Amino acid sequence: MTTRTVLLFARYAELLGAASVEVEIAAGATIADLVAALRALPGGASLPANPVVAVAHAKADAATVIPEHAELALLPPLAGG
Amino acid sequence: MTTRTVLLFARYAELLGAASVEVEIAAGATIADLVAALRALPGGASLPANPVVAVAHAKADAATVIPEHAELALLPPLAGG
Amino acid sequence: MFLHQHPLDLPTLIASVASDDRGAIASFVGVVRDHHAGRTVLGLEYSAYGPMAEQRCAALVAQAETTWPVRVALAHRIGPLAVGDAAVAVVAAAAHRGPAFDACRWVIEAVKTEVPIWKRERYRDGSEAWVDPTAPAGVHPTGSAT
Amino acid sequence: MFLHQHPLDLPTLIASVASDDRGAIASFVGVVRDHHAGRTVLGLEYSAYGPMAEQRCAALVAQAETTWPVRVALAHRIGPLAVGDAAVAVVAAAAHRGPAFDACRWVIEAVKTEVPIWKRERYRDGSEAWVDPTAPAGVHPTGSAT
Repeated sequence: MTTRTVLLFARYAELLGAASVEVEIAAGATIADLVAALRALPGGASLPANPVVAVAHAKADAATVIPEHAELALLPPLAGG
Repeated sequence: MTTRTVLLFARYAELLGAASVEVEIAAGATIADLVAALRALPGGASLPANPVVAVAHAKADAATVIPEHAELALLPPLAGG
Repeated sequence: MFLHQHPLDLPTLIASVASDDRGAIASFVGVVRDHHAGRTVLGLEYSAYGPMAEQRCAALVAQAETTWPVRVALAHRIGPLAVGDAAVAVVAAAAHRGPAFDACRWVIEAVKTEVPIWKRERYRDGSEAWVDPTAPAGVHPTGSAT
Repeated sequence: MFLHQHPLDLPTLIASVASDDRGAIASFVGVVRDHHAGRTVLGLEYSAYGPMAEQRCAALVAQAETTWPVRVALAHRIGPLAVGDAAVAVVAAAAHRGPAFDACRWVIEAVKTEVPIWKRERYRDGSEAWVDPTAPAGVHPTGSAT
């Protein structure tokens, strides 16, 4: 298991009460596994089932295996422009 | 026959050497008749066969009968914008 | 009203149509380019059939504002211009970007086909020519150097 | 580079992409409107995932400049904004108006779907809500007044 930091923004940061959180995931875990771990955190149950996750500044699919050293972030629905 | 003033612009004004010209046209004459009269003027032969004519600030068809009191103008191909 | 002897000012045009309930502002500026039809342009001069040009511009703006839920501002320079000067500016303000873009684009196309304005270009070789979009070379063949 | 705390300035953005051989300048400005989803908006605040937002904006500009023969400028405000403030500005300069309009329009659409920026609106009734384009009402249902 490794501890990974996940950056949070906007509504999701409010839901989990922080700008980032730490979660434990197994080696070779996928984005789906990461989301499951996040949803198990206090306030995490309010997260949608398939939130968008950014890996190294690019949106990643649920099946993507999480690279060891990539920055991870949870992105609420975008509302720029 | 009535004498009508026709306003000229850009290249056509250069061809006929004036900002406006006078032509004689019969009562009930059409735009086509007007154009024929213009092409008969000195330098008029260089005018295209179907130049655009504006009648009271609106483009008119060749078959349009010329109203008595409308302002007449010969418009070279437009090049605004 | 639409024809201007003096330089166009985009912020002023935008301010004339912007409002708190119109958050999408699309604009187009046509600037004098340094080349046309393969020749280096030093500058140009716009002439217009003034009364008809004003009337046609007003009609185009009115038509755009009824076709889309927009407010439109339009300005066209007349007289001599240098390379880099703004020749025409169109601004369309709407609640949403679709109508703003559509109206803006429609107006600039309509100006080119409807508004009696003409352009005489001066080239580096000293020659001049009337721009003629209907001519293959984009300029009237016999550009005279008068 | 693309994210700005301070007010956006369209003329500056235009100057950054204008040039003597690019005579068609299309631009879009998104301004904070006084209403959204049926509620009166007093103001809003943009937040962003900064590094990714900058990177995505750069990628969008590069993609537009390879898809069309254009130069593109893009700027997005972050932080608190009032009604009437410019939130985003896109400028596309090209030799001809077609590519300028197409690129400008493509970039603003892409910003909305690609750039990690979020908008929290403040309403006249004192409530606030995160804008959520995927939600039916356009805002997240449980707008809290925190």
